Amino acid sequence: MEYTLFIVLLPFLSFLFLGLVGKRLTPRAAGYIGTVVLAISTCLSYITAWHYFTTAKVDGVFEKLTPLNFTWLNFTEKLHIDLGILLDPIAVMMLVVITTVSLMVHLYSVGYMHGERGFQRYYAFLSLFTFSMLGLVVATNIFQMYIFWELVGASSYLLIGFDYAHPEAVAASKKAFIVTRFADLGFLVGILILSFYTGTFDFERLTSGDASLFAGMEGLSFMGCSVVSWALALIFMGGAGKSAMFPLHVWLPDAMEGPTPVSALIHAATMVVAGVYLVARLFPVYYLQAPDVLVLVAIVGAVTSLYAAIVACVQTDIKRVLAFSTISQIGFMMVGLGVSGMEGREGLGYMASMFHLFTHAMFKALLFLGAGAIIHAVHSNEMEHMGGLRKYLPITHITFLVACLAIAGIPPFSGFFSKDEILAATFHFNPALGAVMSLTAGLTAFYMFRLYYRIFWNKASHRDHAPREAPGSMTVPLTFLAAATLVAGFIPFGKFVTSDSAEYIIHLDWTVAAASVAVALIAIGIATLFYRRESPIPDRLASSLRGLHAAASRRFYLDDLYLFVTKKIIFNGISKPVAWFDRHVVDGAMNGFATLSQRVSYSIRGFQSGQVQQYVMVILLGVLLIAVLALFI
Amino acid sequence: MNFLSLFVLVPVLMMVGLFLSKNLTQIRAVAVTGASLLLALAVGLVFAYLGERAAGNTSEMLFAADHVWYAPLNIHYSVGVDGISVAMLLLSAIIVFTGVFASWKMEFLEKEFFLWFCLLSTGVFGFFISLDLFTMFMYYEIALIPMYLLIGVWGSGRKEYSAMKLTLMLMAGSALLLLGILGIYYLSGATSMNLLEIARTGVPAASQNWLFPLVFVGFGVLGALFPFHTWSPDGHASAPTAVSMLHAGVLMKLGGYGCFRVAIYLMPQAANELAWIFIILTGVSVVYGAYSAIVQTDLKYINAYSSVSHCGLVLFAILMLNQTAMNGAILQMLSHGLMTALFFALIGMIYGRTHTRDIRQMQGLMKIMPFLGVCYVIAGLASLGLPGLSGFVAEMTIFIGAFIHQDAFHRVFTIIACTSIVITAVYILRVVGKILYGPAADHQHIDAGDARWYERTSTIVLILAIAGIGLAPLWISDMISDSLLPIVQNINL
Amino acid sequence: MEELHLEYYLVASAIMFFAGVYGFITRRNLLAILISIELILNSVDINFALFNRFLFPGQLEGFFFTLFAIGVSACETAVAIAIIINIYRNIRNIQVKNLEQLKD
Amino acid sequence: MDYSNFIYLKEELSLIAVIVILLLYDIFGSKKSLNYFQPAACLLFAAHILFTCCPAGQTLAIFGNIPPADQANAAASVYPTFSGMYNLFPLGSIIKTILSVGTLIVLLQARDWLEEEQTRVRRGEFYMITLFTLLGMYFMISAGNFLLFYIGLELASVPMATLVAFDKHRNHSAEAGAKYILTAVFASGLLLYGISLLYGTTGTLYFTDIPAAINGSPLQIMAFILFFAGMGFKLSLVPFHQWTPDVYQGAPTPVTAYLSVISKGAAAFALVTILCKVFGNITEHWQPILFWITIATITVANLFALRQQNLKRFLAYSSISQAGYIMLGVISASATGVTSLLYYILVYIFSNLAVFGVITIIERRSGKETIDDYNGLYTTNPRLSLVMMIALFSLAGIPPLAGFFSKFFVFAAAVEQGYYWLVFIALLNTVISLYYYLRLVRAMFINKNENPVAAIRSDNYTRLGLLACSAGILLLGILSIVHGEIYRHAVGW
Repeated sequence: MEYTLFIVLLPFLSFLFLGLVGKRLTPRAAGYIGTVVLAISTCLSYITAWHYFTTAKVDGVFEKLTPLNFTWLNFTEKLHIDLGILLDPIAVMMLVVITTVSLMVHLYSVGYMHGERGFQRYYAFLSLFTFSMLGLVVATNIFQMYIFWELVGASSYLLIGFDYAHPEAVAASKKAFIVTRFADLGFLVGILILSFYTGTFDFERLTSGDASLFAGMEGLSFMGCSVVSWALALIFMGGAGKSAMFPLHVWLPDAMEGPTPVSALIHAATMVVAGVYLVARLFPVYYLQAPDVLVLVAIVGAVTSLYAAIVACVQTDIKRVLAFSTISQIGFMMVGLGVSGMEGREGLGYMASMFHLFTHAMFKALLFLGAGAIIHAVHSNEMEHMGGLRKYLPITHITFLVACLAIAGIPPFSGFFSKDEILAATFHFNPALGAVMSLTAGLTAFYMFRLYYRIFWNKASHRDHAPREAPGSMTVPLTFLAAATLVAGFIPFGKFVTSDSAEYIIHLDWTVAAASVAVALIAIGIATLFYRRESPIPDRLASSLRGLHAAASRRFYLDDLYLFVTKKIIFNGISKPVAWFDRHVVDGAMNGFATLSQRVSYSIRGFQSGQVQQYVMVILLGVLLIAVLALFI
Repeated sequence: MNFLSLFVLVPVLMMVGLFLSKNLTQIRAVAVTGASLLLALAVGLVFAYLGERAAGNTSEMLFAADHVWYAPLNIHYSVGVDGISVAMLLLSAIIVFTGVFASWKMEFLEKEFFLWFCLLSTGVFGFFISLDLFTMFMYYEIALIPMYLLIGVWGSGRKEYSAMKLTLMLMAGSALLLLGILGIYYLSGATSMNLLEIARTGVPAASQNWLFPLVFVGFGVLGALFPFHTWSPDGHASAPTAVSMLHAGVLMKLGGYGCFRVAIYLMPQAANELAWIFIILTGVSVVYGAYSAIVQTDLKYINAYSSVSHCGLVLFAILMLNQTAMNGAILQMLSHGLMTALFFALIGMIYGRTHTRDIRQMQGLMKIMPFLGVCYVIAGLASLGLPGLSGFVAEMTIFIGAFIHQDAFHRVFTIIACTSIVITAVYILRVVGKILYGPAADHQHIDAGDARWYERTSTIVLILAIAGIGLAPLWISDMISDSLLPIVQNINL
Repeated sequence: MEELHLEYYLVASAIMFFAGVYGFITRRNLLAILISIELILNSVDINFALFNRFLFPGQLEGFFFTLFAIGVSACETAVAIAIIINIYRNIRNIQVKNLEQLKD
Repeated sequence: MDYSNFIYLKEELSLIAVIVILLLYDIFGSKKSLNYFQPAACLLFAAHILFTCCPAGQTLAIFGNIPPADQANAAASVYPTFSGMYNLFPLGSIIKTILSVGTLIVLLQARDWLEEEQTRVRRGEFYMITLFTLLGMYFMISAGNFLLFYIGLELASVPMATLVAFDKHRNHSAEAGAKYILTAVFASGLLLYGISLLYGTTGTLYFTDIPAAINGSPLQIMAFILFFAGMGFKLSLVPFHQWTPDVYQGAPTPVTAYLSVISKGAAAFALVTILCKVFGNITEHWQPILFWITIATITVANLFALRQQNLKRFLAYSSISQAGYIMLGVISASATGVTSLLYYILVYIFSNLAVFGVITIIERRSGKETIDDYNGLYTTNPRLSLVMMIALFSLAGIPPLAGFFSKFFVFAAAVEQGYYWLVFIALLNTVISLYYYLRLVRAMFINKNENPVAAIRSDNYTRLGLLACSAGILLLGILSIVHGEIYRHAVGW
């Protein structure tokens, strides 16, 4: 299956081509080149998926295939970075997801970005991102993953800051990069620890369940936790950063300053699930070596999920709502992984999490692209500038509704199936946690429909001209993704992707399913009541819960805290004193030597008095001094 | 004649040529020819070296030649290269080449500028091919002194002050070094000043304890070792473009190379015993430089402090005393040399157009000079360690190598050094955001054009080198790594 | 009659030496200073003659040295006086305090 | 008495012949023929140098009457003649040649000054007095007895006073002359007192006989100290140095040049001869004294030099500190030490004379002699500035100029003897000295001046002198043969 190389390589070539000669091409040509190349890549990954899932099963278990692997850099005798391609169920699934969403976004962008300055550059960056993301998922070892992890971060930085004349976009891209970079520091240190003791970066060896690899770490602990837990927790920190887990999520809402298709690609479907993918990739290690870290993963996931859902309820920028919704949904996936076991039915959470990742990618991309179509039509992100759009944007409206229903967890839309499995696994793990997640699911339904109603129903705001439906290049992806959202739930996902690579038959847990559907319906009902028409209830509610509302609007002051830490503590509290210290103390000392010599030089000028008698006197005293020293000491 | 000596001879011939040339065209012709020749030589050397190694030549130094020079003191003119010197020669040749193009448009005294420039190159190349302590030291000083005039005459800002400070601090360092070298030679009882010979005889352990700090600090001053780095911000800020490039790109590497070739190689016991002191200093350097860079407003100061941080990492890695970390150190020298040269080249070009280096007065340059803007972003990304560019390779090798030590002390400092990757991102992105992005405000800037062909040549060559190392690091990393073996063995004896 | 020991002479020559030094340092007139210097030189001459006479009576080295030293000191004085005359011509004064223009 | 002994006085006799010829020429030459006096004098003196240093003459002088059995020994050691009064040794011939070459350069540089109205009539005197002092130095160097030594010393210093006061109508010249003669006589008084004590305790004045009688008694140490004070005066070591700046400033510049290099070089060599040959038994007594004197000399001189404005005064302090470095060679008192000492003197002569040559010509043509007057000199007089710069760099010890090598060798010699602290302090002082040398470089190359010294066309004599100096500075280091040749003769000495 060596041809999988081209899945990864083609976008890179497209990046190089567009990056180097893009300026000479017309925007249209550049867009087509990017899209066509990606289409080839997508086809290849579909072929790969078909090929893999039909042939790679040995004894009921999907094998890990490594069609390509070569040494890229040697560190020590044991440690070396390889670059290669590892195919296993999750990797193949990710290939499909990424290429699909990316292709949709490429296609969509032809219409959405039409006439933008730097169109060619935009496509170059998209290709770069796709390349990095694909490289990340097929990584054969943790360091290759880290390499592409960083590349993904950089291309995300470039894409968020695509409109570089726009200060908010620049600030957002910077924030995104630095926050994730900070998380990556944890990832890096985690890799350092893990690789030092296990002597390998290789995923296959790490996840083979071979306990002897970890023998070196046994008994070592630091601050009360075992070293392996530290390593895995730090690696998870990297994942949490990319996946916008609380409290490292602050960059994602701001990242909405980027072009909307970019948000769909990066901040909904692909990059943000990299953290989930990372945990899933190392799942056997987590499960076998540090179950305590898995609990941490679950808790972080739950907290994030709830927090983001609450904040999403009060946002007024539609992309922000979607951003928080993304954070919340990724929280679900993390919880799924955190509560999962390894073997057989225990592995429900893992399977569900991956399933949710898959379905979420489709419907969240759909939501973002839909939001893009809306913004394209009304030239604003704010809900108050919308309302009553259903008449003007029929296709967008229908597809958006499909996505909303999916994310709210209404059967038979795909979100229902995946989310329900996560809830089931969570209840199985810990009912309290399950309750929290159910509540979150309810909130999800509420804020999504709040969004839906305020965009498409409610009172129309004043407009100069009637909004128009988006062109075909934009509606085709919408339709395609809506269709995918409709059918994805019926894919027998457990056949393909499970924690132990063996087949898993999905059984719906009807109690959980019924409860969650009920909760979702109630939430939708409330949203309908509040927002279908203009209603005083939300405002009244907001004023009665003023504190909570204000806090939620300010995202519980987390951003302010970050701002305080960076501006006040790091910038003013550390950097400025350090710079001052350098100029005045360290450099001052160096200058001090010079000044001192000058001073001494001036202070002894009197000795050279010009009097010959004094000179003789000095000679004589010199002789006496030497004599005293030589004879008596 | 040994062909390594050509590395010294070519710059000398260039000087003669420059001396004879009559107008700007001839000066440029001589400079470009010479620099290209050097680059070709360096590339040829890489292939020749790899070929020899592939053919199974395992001697420590290849292409070695030895002539007695001052017999009474056993001073030889002896040259030879291993993988490390080959790498450094390649770096120097690239930077000299690009430096010539970066100084295409001098405003006055072109001939003298290139004369000094060539003298500096002579010193640099000579240093890297030398195996004899004396010639090594001689070339070291030859490389230092032209800086004074290059900065003093062609610089900007507080150039006299900076040039003087730089020269005096570096000379103070080299004073320590001289004592160290003499001490090493006489105390080792070796019969020549040849490095390999002295390494074989060994320096008595008791003497190592005071010689090691002398040599390490001596070279460390040039390697921007905290707290002896303060010449660097002022010096770089005042220096003309090509000089900043050459200085930060190659000259500062002399420090690192020397630390490792003389201090560590010849005095392994002391290195083992005293490394902790310098690990603290360099560890501080790494973070301290990065934090200082955050609040600077002058582009060159930012880059200078960033160099303090990155060069700190070089010395830090050297002190880890294992093969991986040292390999990382050499890679970091290469990588830092290339990208900091790129930075200084770009800063010079931007300054030439905007006439300011204050980041508060620039905005939206990406629109006005897209080529330079893109290159600046690439340099920035390389500097913050983006995979695919050279910085990543070097830093990762260093961190992996540093992590080999198991005790808490090394671990803590390794992690402290790791944090620099975040701080680096902060200051790089700050600058990029401030000067390149945003709307173009200043009308004077808007009229400035993009890069000219010679500027493009210079930046593209550097970017190619950075990406070359970043994308395919294996050959160079292995080349260096093999050559480190004897040194590491010497340490672990 | 008690014999005069070497020490007596040596003390006398030392006193002479220091008298010369004292004179050199305290006199204000260049000529007086020159005379003081002659005292110093002469004390040395005495020393040579003494050592030769008392300690190494068989030799002539010390005496010869004395003779040569006297000759040389005459030359020195001659040159010094020539210079002093020159100074006098220039500034009509030979006070040593006028020789303080070159300093610092 | 065997008159054939006189053949050993070949150098002295040839010099006397030159003096006599010049004397006769000056007295009896017609007015017209006297126009050629200077070229003739220079040529004659050059012939003298050739004669003394040509191999044939050398061989004749050394081997003329030595029995074949002793010849092998004699090539490298001392051969006493005139019953030990006069020592014949190759090293002496070398230093004499070195001093003569220096004197020739001084004569070349003095020519312009001597053509002046007031000095023109007395130029014959200048030549003869100068050559007489040189003759004195010859005797001082070759002396094997304190009497001859003393006479040589006085012959070298008393006429010097008349040279210092040569500008009869300049107050400063007279003042300097008076100061010089007064302190010189006082110092020779001390020296004589020392010699007398030495005679009193040993009973002999022959260098060969004294060591047997040296036992380190307090009186002998006192004798040594007094003697050393006298020599310290000639060498202008701290604290016997205070006459130096005043005299250097007041004296005519060529005389200052002569005083600062030739007279100092002869004294240094004579000192080391006596220290090794006469006081060789009590090394442990005089080495600590020299140690502290050296430190004091270098440091104090540097501190004073830092803020000098007058160039000649500045050079006076610089030459005091250079004397300190010469002392490093003296204190080592080994073969390498003496070699480095001689080599140092040689290089110092070339470097310092180059500086003085430039100063002389500029002072003569523009009357300017402070550092600030040199601002912007490069714009008008590039060649003079370049010569000045390489000379200053050579003095500061910057490679690849000869000064670097000579400094390195004296340091090496001192380190060989274990004087680490001494070398350390000396090295730190090189940094300070670099600062003040760079001040002058800065003035010439960097500082701007509205009204720089006008372009100067120097006469051919000066040019020749400067050319010789530059060639010496540039080549002496690289051509190791000079050093090797000195060493060969110094080994057995």
